Amino acid sequence: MKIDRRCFLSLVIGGAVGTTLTPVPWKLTDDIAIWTQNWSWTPEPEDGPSKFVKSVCTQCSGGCGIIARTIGNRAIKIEGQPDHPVNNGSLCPKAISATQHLYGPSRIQGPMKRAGERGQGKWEKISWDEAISTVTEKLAELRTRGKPHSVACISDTDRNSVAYLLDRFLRAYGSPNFIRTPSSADAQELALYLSFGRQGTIGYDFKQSDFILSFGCALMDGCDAAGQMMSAFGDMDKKTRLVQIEARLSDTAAKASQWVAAKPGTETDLALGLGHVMVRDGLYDKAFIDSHGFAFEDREDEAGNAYPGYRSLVRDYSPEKVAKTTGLPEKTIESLARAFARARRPVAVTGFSNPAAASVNQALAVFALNALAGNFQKPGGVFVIDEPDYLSWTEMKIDKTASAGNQQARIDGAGTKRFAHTRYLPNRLPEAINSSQGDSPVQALLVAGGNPLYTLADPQSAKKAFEKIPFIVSFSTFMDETAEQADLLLPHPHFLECYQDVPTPAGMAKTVISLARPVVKPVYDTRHTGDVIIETAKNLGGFIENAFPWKNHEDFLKKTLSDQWETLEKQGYWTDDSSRDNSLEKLFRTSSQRFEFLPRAGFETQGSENPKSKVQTVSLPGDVNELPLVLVPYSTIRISGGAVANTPFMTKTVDANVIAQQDVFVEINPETASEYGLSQGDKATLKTPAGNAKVRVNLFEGIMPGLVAMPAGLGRTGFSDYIAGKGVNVYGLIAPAADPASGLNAAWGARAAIGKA
Amino acid sequence: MAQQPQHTKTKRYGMVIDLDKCTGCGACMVACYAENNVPFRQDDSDKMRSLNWIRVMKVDNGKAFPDTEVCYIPMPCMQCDGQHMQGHSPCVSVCPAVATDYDYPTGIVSQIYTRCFGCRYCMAACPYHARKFNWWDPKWPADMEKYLNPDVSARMRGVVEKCSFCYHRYQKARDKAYVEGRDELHEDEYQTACTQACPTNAITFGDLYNPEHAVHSLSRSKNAFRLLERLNTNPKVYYLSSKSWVRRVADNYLEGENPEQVAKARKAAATH
Amino acid sequence: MTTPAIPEGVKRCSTRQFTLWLAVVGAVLLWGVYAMFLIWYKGLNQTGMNDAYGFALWIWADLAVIALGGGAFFSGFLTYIIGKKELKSIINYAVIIGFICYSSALLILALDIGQPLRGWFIFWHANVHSMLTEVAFCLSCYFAVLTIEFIPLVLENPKLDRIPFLHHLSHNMHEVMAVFAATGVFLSFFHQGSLGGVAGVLYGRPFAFREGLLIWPWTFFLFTWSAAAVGPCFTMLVTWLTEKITQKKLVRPEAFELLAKISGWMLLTYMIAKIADTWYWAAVTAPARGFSLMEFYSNNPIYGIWILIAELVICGIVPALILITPKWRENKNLLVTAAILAVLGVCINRWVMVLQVMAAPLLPFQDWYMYMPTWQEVATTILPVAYGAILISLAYRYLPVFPHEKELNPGQ
Amino acid sequence: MFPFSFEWVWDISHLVFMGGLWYALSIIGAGMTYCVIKSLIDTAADEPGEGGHGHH
Repeated sequence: MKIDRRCFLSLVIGGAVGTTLTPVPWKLTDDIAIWTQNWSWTPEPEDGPSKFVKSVCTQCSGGCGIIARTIGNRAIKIEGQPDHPVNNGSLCPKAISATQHLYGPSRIQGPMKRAGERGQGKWEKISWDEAISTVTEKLAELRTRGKPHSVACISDTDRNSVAYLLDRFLRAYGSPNFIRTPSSADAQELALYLSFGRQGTIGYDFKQSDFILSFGCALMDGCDAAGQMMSAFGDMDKKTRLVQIEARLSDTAAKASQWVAAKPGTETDLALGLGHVMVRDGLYDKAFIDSHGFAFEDREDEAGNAYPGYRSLVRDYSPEKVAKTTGLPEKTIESLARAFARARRPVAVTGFSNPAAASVNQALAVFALNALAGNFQKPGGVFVIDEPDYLSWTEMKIDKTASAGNQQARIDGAGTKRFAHTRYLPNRLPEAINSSQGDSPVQALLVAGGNPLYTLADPQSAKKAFEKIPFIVSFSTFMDETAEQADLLLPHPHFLECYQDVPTPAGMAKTVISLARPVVKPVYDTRHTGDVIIETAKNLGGFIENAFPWKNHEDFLKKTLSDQWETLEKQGYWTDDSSRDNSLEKLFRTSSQRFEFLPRAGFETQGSENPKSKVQTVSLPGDVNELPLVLVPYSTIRISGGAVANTPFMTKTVDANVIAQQDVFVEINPETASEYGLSQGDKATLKTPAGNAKVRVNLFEGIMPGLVAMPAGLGRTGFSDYIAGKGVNVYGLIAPAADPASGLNAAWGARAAIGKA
Repeated sequence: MAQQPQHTKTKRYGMVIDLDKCTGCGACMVACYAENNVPFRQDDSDKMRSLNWIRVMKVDNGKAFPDTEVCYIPMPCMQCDGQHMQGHSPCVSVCPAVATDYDYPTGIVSQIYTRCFGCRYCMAACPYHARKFNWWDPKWPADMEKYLNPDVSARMRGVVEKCSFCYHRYQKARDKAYVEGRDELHEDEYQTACTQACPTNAITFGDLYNPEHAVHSLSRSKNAFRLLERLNTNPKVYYLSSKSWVRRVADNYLEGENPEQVAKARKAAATH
Repeated sequence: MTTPAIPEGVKRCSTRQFTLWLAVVGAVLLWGVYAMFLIWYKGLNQTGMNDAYGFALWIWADLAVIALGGGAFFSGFLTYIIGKKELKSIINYAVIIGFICYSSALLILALDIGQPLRGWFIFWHANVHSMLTEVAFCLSCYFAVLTIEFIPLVLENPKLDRIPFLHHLSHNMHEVMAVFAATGVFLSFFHQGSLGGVAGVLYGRPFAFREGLLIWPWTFFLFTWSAAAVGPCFTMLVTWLTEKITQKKLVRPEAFELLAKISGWMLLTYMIAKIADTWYWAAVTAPARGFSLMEFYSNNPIYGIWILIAELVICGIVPALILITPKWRENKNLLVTAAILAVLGVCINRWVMVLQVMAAPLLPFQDWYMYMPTWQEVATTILPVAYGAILISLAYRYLPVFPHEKELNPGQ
Repeated sequence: MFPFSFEWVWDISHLVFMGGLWYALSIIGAGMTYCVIKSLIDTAADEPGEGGHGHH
């Protein structure tokens, strides 16, 4: 049969009609729809019985109790631990999204050594044996060359077991250079030491206080005490007053009963001004000052030198004068002072903000307000928590090389005559290295916790300094900015994979030790930094080996926490509720055995100069005409400003007028914006003495005219593409300025100019 | 649409959010992402294409410095009861394929992802923008698939999703109660992930019909209101605020209208 | 077999010229097809739509082509049911235009849904309360009717007509066409209406929401009415354009005259109803929800209140008046102007009822939502135009579309 | 669409809506079936005569 067009046509049409009448097309249609419902690239998580493990979040120093939900060996979700004394179930977004970091692309998946140039991002996988022997060899070599003190170690804490092991290791090895990364705790701890004579943290009984006067604290804007504070705020009744002193309407200010918009950098003046009113009107706890106060009145020392007291100091801070400095109405200052004085359980709070914003002087001025209110060791008041005492092992024997090394001056200058009471001056480290002739004073740097190349005040010069260090080891869990510049990566497990003790977080009014526990088995080939230190010590042999008689970190921790271990294993935390002494008798360990309004120890640091009745405040460098605005960093709880960057979830919560694509927005008052011809969303160039940045503009009525506010925590290069490259690091735009009293960085902002790009 | 319930007592699960307590921290959003396997993207800054079952809106009173005030308004799916309180919620009535439904026993508006074919009519119908479309295939980089919650299925590209009041938690609680031979759930047995995560306890969740549940009295308090009440969507998410300007931005008012009076008139009309 | 493919007695351009024309339009078509596959392969992220604009350019295009395709059902109604013989001259073309419009609408719908492979769920799991379900059912059924109305014409191609079965089929289908046409009118009435209902029932969207009769909001009736009024205008417009391009008279003037007259009166009555509806909405419906009329238009950064004036007056009342006035509509230029305005008016109406509904903020702290279509959306929206041009060219060349062409062009 | 799918409820709205739909589908179906069958018969009737290609 000839197949012609007609035949072909009828064949096709007939075939089509015929097929439609069979179930085939219908079945196929159904199958295709079912296929779209089961796409293989849409994951189907495995089910199983859920377990809930109590632990603690260690992503910042806040120490919030968590409960991790697991299924098999998978960590599913982090929730707050309702009975935990720190946070009572409250968590910040970072803690809740911790599983994203656990399984995320920013993890370092095993030990590696650098394969290309520094910072090039080329790595070669190595074994743990090779990794540890590389470290051992390097350290042994420096020791044989008699340079153990050229080894420095940077950590984000000096309080937990890893920090203790590191410090012990350095001392046994022969280096005084244990350095803690900068944080807002630095000035607080120093001020605490100066006025109370105690090493520890200051705690506020937020829950019971009826008047919280916060000097710019980012209480609910992502400071490390956010868990505590949000939990307390949740329980607060409407009668409790929260007063926020800040130039920007932060979330804390927005929730406060009163927002006091003082100019930034004038908090110390305001605290002294409030003190002025209280002293002038006699609104202070005379009994407390009589029995426990020192330098409230003018005094003379044994040699007959006269020193002014607090009363004289604040005389100069009349509301009229302070009104000018702070830009607040006199009335506000007067009424604020009175309201504070009249509250039954007031606390004045400082710290808890960007690392530099609270100088030692500010802390001392705020402590003085608490002293005037006589609220120490009282419910709703201020408490002093000592450094953890559980980490006290017998002194070890060290060899001559070690003791010679230990006697060398610290590279960062802390503890020298000039900064006698400052323990760590991380921000001076880059300068010390950059200004040295010839070899870097640091020959080997161990970075265990913290992310100095991001958190140091001047990241550019820190990076330059790091380039001069021949050997950098990073113990980071994540490919952070510091790990990127390291030679050797010895990744520490994620906190959901290992044991870690967490001592009392700053702000807590009682001692709380928490224990992070392995919620899941390690996902990657990581090793606990504590284990690595112990193993390295063993490899080095001799006295160093003998100083570490423990099998590993877990063994060390169990033995260290022997009494508390069981409680910690069971409920995840331990408190001293029953055993604490709240009397004032033994509270003050200054040489006067009293609370020192104007600490003697503090004045000694300033040499022979007789402190005038004027407190030094940090002024910003730069020409006012050229740089008419002021750039201030701000914290937000949705952007992690610290060592560990945002999880993708956190960034997802950030509004489009804070980050859009890769751009960060700076907040400007509409009035200021119109002066510079800027409107909402405009691209602009921000200029400060430290550098330039491309930003976009968000007009916000809630910020003081003349200011430019930028969120901290952006401008990262490390971690993963989910955060790297977004925005700029605001601290890169603010040149550090040393607090004359302590040497700590106290640059709370920078002069700036902004123009349309 | 489903039929009226027969055996169990009808519940009306709802939420009361105290805006005076909300600090805008975003914990509710993150807890929701984690609980409900909400995907994320490298650039999630296009908020109109970013998957969120609960969004926290930042609103200000429009006054100049330093009289500015800011309020955060968390917006989950409002689980509307619809006009005449009969489950005729704006979205359910328009879905052509019954991919979203009003569950009469709980009052929860469901979404069946495998049924939805992505016409987005429900999104057009929802005045709260509570419904979100999967513009992309979800992607969990590195080992992130490991944290996915098996109680909630991952969604594929091309379908609409929204807050379910953590319905899977309700199912679990109900199953547990059933095994234990109970008819009723305790208030704390079924709580949404956002309620549980809110660090300041600004969110309260429970059965609005049950006088023993906190939401019952909270939703009837003087400061309680709902968003866009005048549209007659009858949301089950209530808000509390002591500030009158907040109340005013929660709905639309003509010049000269006063939110309290409008609310009073509405209530009077409803009782007749 | 030397039967010519071109109908007997009419003159058509050379094959070369025709191929060239097809190539040009085909290129545009291919561009659209490429965009179409991109969208199917990569998903709707290829568009400019977002969660505020669940409906956007495509749905507008959909509503607009269906309104314009309304010429088919209304002419069919007039021809087969009312028995207006004058329209025989144009009914074939009206059907072809309708067929193009409806097939395009279906194609766009297949693009617009996020899971096209599950599109049939709308039938299988139908929610009868949804206006969209009604749209889908009536749309696909009516498309079947249009196809049935189109088939006999296709079968009249000289080559096909030689096949006895097809010849008979064509004849038999002609015989019962009135039944099909009546069903089509019934279906059209509902789907045109339910397309209006799609927006009108959105009681969460005060800009779109309208009260109504039983389950049908007023927009239901307004959409049907406006489609009936403007559909014939579009048919006339395309016919006029075809006449201009082919430089021939194709349709008897009586057909034009009658369609214009009916269209005019329909449009005028529609405008009266539409204005009444707008007034009631602005005075009663919206204020009850806290919105004043100007609020909907003053926060609008692009067109403000002008879009309302353009829709109601410039593209509504004006063309209606032109078309009902015999003297004016006899003037071909004025007639065409009126048709263009009316077509624009209905397009604006559909635009407003889709895009402005999405854009208008609901909470006082929200802003007007913005949307910008991507090239993929634009290309796929132009695709039906190219496809329509090709289909019309083929139909005109190979099918006896205009029964009076020979008589009107005796010289050729 | 069919009474056996679980969304189906025997209520007035389903009956009216689906009634309308099936009514329309039946007319279309029946109409087309009629045309096809009639044409087949007509064609068969033509066969013996052969060459019946003429127009009516």
